[in-house]
Amino acid sequence: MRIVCPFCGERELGEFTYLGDAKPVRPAAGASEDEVFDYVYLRDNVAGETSEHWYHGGGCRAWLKIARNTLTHEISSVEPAAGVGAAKVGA
Amino acid sequence: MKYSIFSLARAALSGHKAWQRTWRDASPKDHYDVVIVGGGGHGLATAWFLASEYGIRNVAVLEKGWIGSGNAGRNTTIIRSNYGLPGNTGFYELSMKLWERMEQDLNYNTMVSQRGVINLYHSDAQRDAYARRGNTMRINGIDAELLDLAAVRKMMPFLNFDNARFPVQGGLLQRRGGTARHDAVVWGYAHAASALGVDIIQNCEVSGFVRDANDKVTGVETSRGKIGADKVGMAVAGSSSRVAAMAGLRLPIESHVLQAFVSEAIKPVIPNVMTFGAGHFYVSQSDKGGLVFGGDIDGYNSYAQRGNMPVMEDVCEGGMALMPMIGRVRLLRQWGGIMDMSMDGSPIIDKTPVDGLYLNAGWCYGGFKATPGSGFVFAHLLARDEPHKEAARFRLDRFRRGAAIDEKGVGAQPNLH
Amino acid sequence: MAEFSWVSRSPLQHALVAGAYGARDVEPGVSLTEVRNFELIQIMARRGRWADLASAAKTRFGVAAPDVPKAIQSPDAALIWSGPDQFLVLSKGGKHTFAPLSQAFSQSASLSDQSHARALIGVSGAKARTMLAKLSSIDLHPTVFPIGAAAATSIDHTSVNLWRGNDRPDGQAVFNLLVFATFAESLWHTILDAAAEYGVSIAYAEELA
Amino acid sequence: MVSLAQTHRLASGGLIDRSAPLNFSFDGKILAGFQGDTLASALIANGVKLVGRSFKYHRPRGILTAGSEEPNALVELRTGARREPNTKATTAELYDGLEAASQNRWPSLRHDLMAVNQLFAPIFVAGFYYKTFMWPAKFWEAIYEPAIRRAAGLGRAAGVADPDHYDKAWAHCDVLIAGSGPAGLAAALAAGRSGARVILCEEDFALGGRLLADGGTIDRVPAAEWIARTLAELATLPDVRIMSRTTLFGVYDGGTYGAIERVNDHLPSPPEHQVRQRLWRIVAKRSIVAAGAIERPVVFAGNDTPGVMMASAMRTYVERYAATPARRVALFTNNEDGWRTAETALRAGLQIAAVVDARPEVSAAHRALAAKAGFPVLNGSVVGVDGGKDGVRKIAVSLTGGARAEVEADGLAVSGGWNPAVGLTSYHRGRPKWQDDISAFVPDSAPPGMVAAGAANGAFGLGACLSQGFAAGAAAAQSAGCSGTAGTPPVADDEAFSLTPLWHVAGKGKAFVDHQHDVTASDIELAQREGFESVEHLKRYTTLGMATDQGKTSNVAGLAIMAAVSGRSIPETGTTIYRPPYVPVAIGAFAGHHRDENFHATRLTPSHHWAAEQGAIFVDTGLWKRAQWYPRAGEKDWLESVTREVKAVRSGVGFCDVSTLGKIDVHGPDAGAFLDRVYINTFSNLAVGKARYGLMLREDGMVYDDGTTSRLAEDHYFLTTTTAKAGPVMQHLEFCRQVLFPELDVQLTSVSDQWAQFSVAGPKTRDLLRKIVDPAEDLSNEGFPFMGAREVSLRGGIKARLFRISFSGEMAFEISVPARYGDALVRNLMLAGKRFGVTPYGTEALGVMRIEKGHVAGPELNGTTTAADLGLAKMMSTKKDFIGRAMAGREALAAADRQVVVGIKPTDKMRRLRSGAHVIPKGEIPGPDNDQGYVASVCFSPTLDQWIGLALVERGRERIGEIVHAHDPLRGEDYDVELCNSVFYDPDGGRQRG
Repeated sequence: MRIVCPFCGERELGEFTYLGDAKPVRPAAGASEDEVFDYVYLRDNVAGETSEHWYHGGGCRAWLKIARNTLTHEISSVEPAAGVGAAKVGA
Repeated sequence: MKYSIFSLARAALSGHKAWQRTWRDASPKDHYDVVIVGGGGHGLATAWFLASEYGIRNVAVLEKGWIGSGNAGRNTTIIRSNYGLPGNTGFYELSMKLWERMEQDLNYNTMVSQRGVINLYHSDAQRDAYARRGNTMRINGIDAELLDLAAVRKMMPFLNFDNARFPVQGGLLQRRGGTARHDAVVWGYAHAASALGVDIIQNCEVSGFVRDANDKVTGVETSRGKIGADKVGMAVAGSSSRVAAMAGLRLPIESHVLQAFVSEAIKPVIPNVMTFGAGHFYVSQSDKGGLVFGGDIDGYNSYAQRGNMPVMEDVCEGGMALMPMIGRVRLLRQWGGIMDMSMDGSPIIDKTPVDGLYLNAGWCYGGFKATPGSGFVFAHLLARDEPHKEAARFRLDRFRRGAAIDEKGVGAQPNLH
Repeated sequence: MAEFSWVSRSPLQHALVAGAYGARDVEPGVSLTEVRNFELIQIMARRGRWADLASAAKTRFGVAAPDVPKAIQSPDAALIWSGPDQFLVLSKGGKHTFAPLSQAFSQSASLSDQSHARALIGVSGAKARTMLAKLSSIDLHPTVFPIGAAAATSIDHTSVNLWRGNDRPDGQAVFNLLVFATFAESLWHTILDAAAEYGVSIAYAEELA
Repeated sequence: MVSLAQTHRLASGGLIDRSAPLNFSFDGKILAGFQGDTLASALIANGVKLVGRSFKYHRPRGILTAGSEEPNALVELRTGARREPNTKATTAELYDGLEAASQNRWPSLRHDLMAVNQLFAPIFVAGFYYKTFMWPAKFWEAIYEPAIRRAAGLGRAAGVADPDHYDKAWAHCDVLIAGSGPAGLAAALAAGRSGARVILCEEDFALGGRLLADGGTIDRVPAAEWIARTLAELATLPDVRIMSRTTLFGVYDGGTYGAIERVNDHLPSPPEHQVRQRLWRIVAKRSIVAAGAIERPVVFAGNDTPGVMMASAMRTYVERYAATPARRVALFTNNEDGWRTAETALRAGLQIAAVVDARPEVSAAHRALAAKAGFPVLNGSVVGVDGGKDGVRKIAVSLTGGARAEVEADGLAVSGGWNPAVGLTSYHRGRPKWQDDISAFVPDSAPPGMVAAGAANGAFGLGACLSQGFAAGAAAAQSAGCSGTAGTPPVADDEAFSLTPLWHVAGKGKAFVDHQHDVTASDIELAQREGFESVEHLKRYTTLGMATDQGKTSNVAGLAIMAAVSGRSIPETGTTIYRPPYVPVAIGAFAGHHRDENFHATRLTPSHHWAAEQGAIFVDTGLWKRAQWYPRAGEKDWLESVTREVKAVRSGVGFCDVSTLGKIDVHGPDAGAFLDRVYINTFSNLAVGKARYGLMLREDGMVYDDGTTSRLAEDHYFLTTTTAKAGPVMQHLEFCRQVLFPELDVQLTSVSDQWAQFSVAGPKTRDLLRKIVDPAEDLSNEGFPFMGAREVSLRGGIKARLFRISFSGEMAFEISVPARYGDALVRNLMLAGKRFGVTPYGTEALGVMRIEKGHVAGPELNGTTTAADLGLAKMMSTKKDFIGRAMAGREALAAADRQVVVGIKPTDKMRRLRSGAHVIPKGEIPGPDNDQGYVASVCFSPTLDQWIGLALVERGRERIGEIVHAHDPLRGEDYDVELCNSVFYDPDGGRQRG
């Protein structure tokens, strides 16, 4: 697999680490145990197009949100996580 | 026809024209007491135990392709019961005991070979962790031995003892562990279950669940029509989330790709099953002579049934680091299976919140060794509506309760289990 | 009371043996040069402060701060992109040490001194690309990785910063590698193994290439 | 050099170098060949027919093919540690001194006693073993299986470490081409002229593919000349790279391809500093599979007799190697192409016994050829072969209409048509599609970016190969973004190709489908009868196509026979899934450099070389080498050294390199708020100049990591992690920063390698440090209290950071200096501490002191313990959200009977403890129901003069003082231990605060 890092360009799979489904959002402070349980444990586990967190740890150390097809491994989009490039926020 | 050397010799006289189908080619009936979705090892074993142990013979096993086409026929054929945590230890030993009588139970030679499984250790910390685990095994009546370096060297003189990055220090040995011929397990259960009246229906893909007014599952929609059932059991490793979603369920499972490899056949060099403790590599040698080996999952969600080169290289690096004698042995085939990785690395065998629907899932990459045990306890659950005592911790609500069975201690991240 | 001497020791001091290595019957195809005793400061822009940082950098270095994978040469430093919102300042001879740079960027960035965290190796020679192809998954073809191109990448599963410096006078490309200090000796041996078949000449230098 | 007669070598011709004669040996017999031979061609030139024995029946086998599809002619190549089993003689390049031996026979190839298996052949049908060997149960491992294992397998591996080296490399291109036949070369021309970066891989050592044997006319010149011209032109293109001896074996995601280059396999051993083979990872924008096609056999009785050979292979041996597999050749074909072998044989002056053509019509031209040359053309099929280990003697033919004929011949060339090499195009689980006019599967749904061209795409004519290859090359270059012009394509005429499908000729005797695995046509029928109807079941039940040739000659024939038996069409029957690698690849090549000491990288601490000078024993901790202890002369074992080190620290002063801890700069205005969210305790209220112990959880509520974090400035914290978790924690914190809390203004940088950090511990620590620290610095308890952290100046002018923290429980500081001064620091500590008896200590002493002090470490932080289990529940803030907070409250994690950390000591003070023992209530028989915990960490405590430990025990903290049983059946030990407070040493902490 090759991933086009939005910062580094196309790189090989070995530079990246997979975390998992990017759809679940961490509940806000004070959320119920049930909500957090859902976030931590339950997965859609989609066979097809899915959105995932990957880490370019072997490169620029950016966390990325990647749309990828789990049936074909084809990647349709790669974008930085919300907090990457924060230096240009509001600029 | 009963299988034996005598029937084989008799058949030879007539040019083997007398042999019949190993299992009946059944067409679906309108209704069964139990429908098992999934014609892999677990599904077929469940059917056989339902018929043989619980007297429930009006059973169908539905398989979307050909039986054994999933992980049952893609694994590295290892059997063992060397687990360390309550829940796993007893269950896998139950399974091991069933392996030990399988061939006689089924009248089918599944080549269960108790050649020993050794987990090598390379540090004091690893030794201590294995000591803890081995003692758990012994306390549960399971055989385990902690070998020191000299004993390992004697048993496997071909390992790299002299210039290894992480020298072997010893190993945890379970002599009763070993291998079995994976396809034969599928065919053996199919053969035996079919003989007891179980319908094995291939090319029959489940597309939905039939629900009654109370939302109870009363059957399945399939590519071969609607099939009614009092109870439906899911044993669809690699498709657990997809099938569960048809019933509106989300599971604590992610599906990952695990690669496996086999080398060209060579004369026997590896006597047992070995796990490298300083890298991702485990190996045994098949009776045919191929080195059957594997390592870690690729690490990303996948239903593609194929992996990528980094893991392939990682596995071979582990192999070469452990035993540089395999350098000139050639890798012959590489393939991938879909592993339903649960959030704690241990399986789920339980009723689901949907009445009439039962779940057997989340085997990670340990499903093969569990085959008979899984079938046994799942049959128990389906027959009695309560978990078998050796599966009592494999409940679906354990994640919510905080009662995870996490052998690796890595938490709710499936690709680390 | 005797004063203590504080001799700086490169992480490659033990492993690096200047001279020839590997195949001897050929003109050395790879030349390896370790540069010792440099200053290396990591500068990470704070939230919303890239513009401030860029302007402070312009003031300080006379060149633009890199915000794409490039190494930008100022008269007395190299600014090497190291990730989104961040770059490394590589210099010699105390021109850009941690304290004054901290002052210069106090409003716009967080700084970490990495001077001792890395070893710096220059790779050149007719077989440099061929040898690096064994270590790096990056495409180093001249059209893809021209002078000034930089990459945050990995060698042997270890993070490195790799950039292309100015060509040698003989026209040979020069690739610079910043490797982690604690991995340096191990990586050095890996590089030597990869290069041995081409013949290697090894040296160290006090000056940046 | 001894001149040896090559009885089956033509006097002239071929692409061998007659000026470079070579000697080699087969089964000990010295034979001769030439540079440019393969082992197979040289064996043929020497008249050798019997080369191997089959897997199951040990039938004598010869050479069937001339390529990597060879199922029969497998040898053990080389000797000793370099012995390579199962090497295909058909691809092994001959070199001077080559040694090869036949395999899977005993005692010799000619007299193989294992051939007795043939007597049992009626029983040894497909799957026979599933039906027997079940009783008595114990006999399987003891008797049956060992016998089966010994009989199975093929060649013998060396059994000792591979002495050769391998490496791996990356390559990048626009257009990757597999195969250097007409299609591949044309593709390279078009792509290269268009300006593309091109890589062409050819598994052979010579370029040209089938042109090397079959010749032809291209652009009105002979093929050989066209090849030379083409290569010359390609050499002028700057970015065209031709890699011979390189097989493209797999295709992976994102246009990544695997290739194996046999760099030095054509030499007895690799030259110094060179590798044997190199694994290539090739990244290509587009790829063209021009890998040709494989001629397929016809299955008939006796088709495995040595001397039966694929027709195209026979041409290859005659034309390319000037070696004659037979002197009187019979040809059996069902297609036009097969006839070329007759033409070749005639040209080479061989006799043609007969051509057996299964088609209803034979062209007038061929009839004229037969008439002119004087051999019969028989309409019909071969039904039997009379012969044995010395080769073919006679063949039996069933003529159309039912009559039979016999033909005397010493060789039989067979052509059943051609199968495109669809492997590479099918590795992404795409299934090839059936093409009726050639009766073969052709590529379909290839991986993204890949196309097939030429014979690999079902285009068998030379003209079609060239035009398809050229068009594919031009198109690939275009779609890869190259804008140059491809110029004029090479042209040639197409030969006629007419074929009547023929898979299996019924007859008496074994007819082999998969030669190597001894799978016969009747095995396939049996599998069908027993319900193994899916092709995948067929493969698994009979082992069809699973041998080292990966079914290249057998798969399609097998499923065609199956289709016939089941009454389905071939496309309905379908193919099995194609699996990489395309050819078997040495495992060593996949490992490359990463073996032995280079398996993984090694990390060295700043004091490593100093410690080595001291004779330290090192231990592997992750990738690190750490000093475990420093033995001194006269010490009899590690325990004595470690005990000395501990005592020295507790009574004087010692130091230990702790640089391996992960170190992270946490910068920014929101650094404190950030840490509050990742630690269970609060850091935003930590004063500048202070350190605090912190505990992190995973989101599931379990303890993740711990460490000390100091506040060095208002907006700068210096965070430390455990050695083991340095990398994962950095990744986790970046996740928190970039994904979970993007609103925070915080920056993270690993500074693990920037700082050399040493723990200096013991009552004389201050005395020592005062020697080395600038006298102006106040190190008194008031001036630098416990948990203080700040920068200080050292004598001699450098700056250091001091942290007054203690893992040992002693008065201690951690001192850190920029890493290049680490070596100097350790030497200066020795100098400064000389008069105080300063003692370097290793990780063992460190571990002893932390157990004495009751600090938890790796064995307790094992990923399944909660803060409460570790006795750290009070650290959990109730005033803020933090990672893991919600899940930590779940019922099972709050259960009263959880196993918690507690101290243990043996009731017998002389008794040694061992980690991994289990805790059972005293007086009870151990069992799953009373297994209450386990011993996690133990040490001999010099301070208490006995072994002590930390254990995780159910309700442990409520049971202090209880005597329990330590049960260790693995090591045959059982003894009583007392549960006690986990802090064995200085429980109120006076020493570390002093």
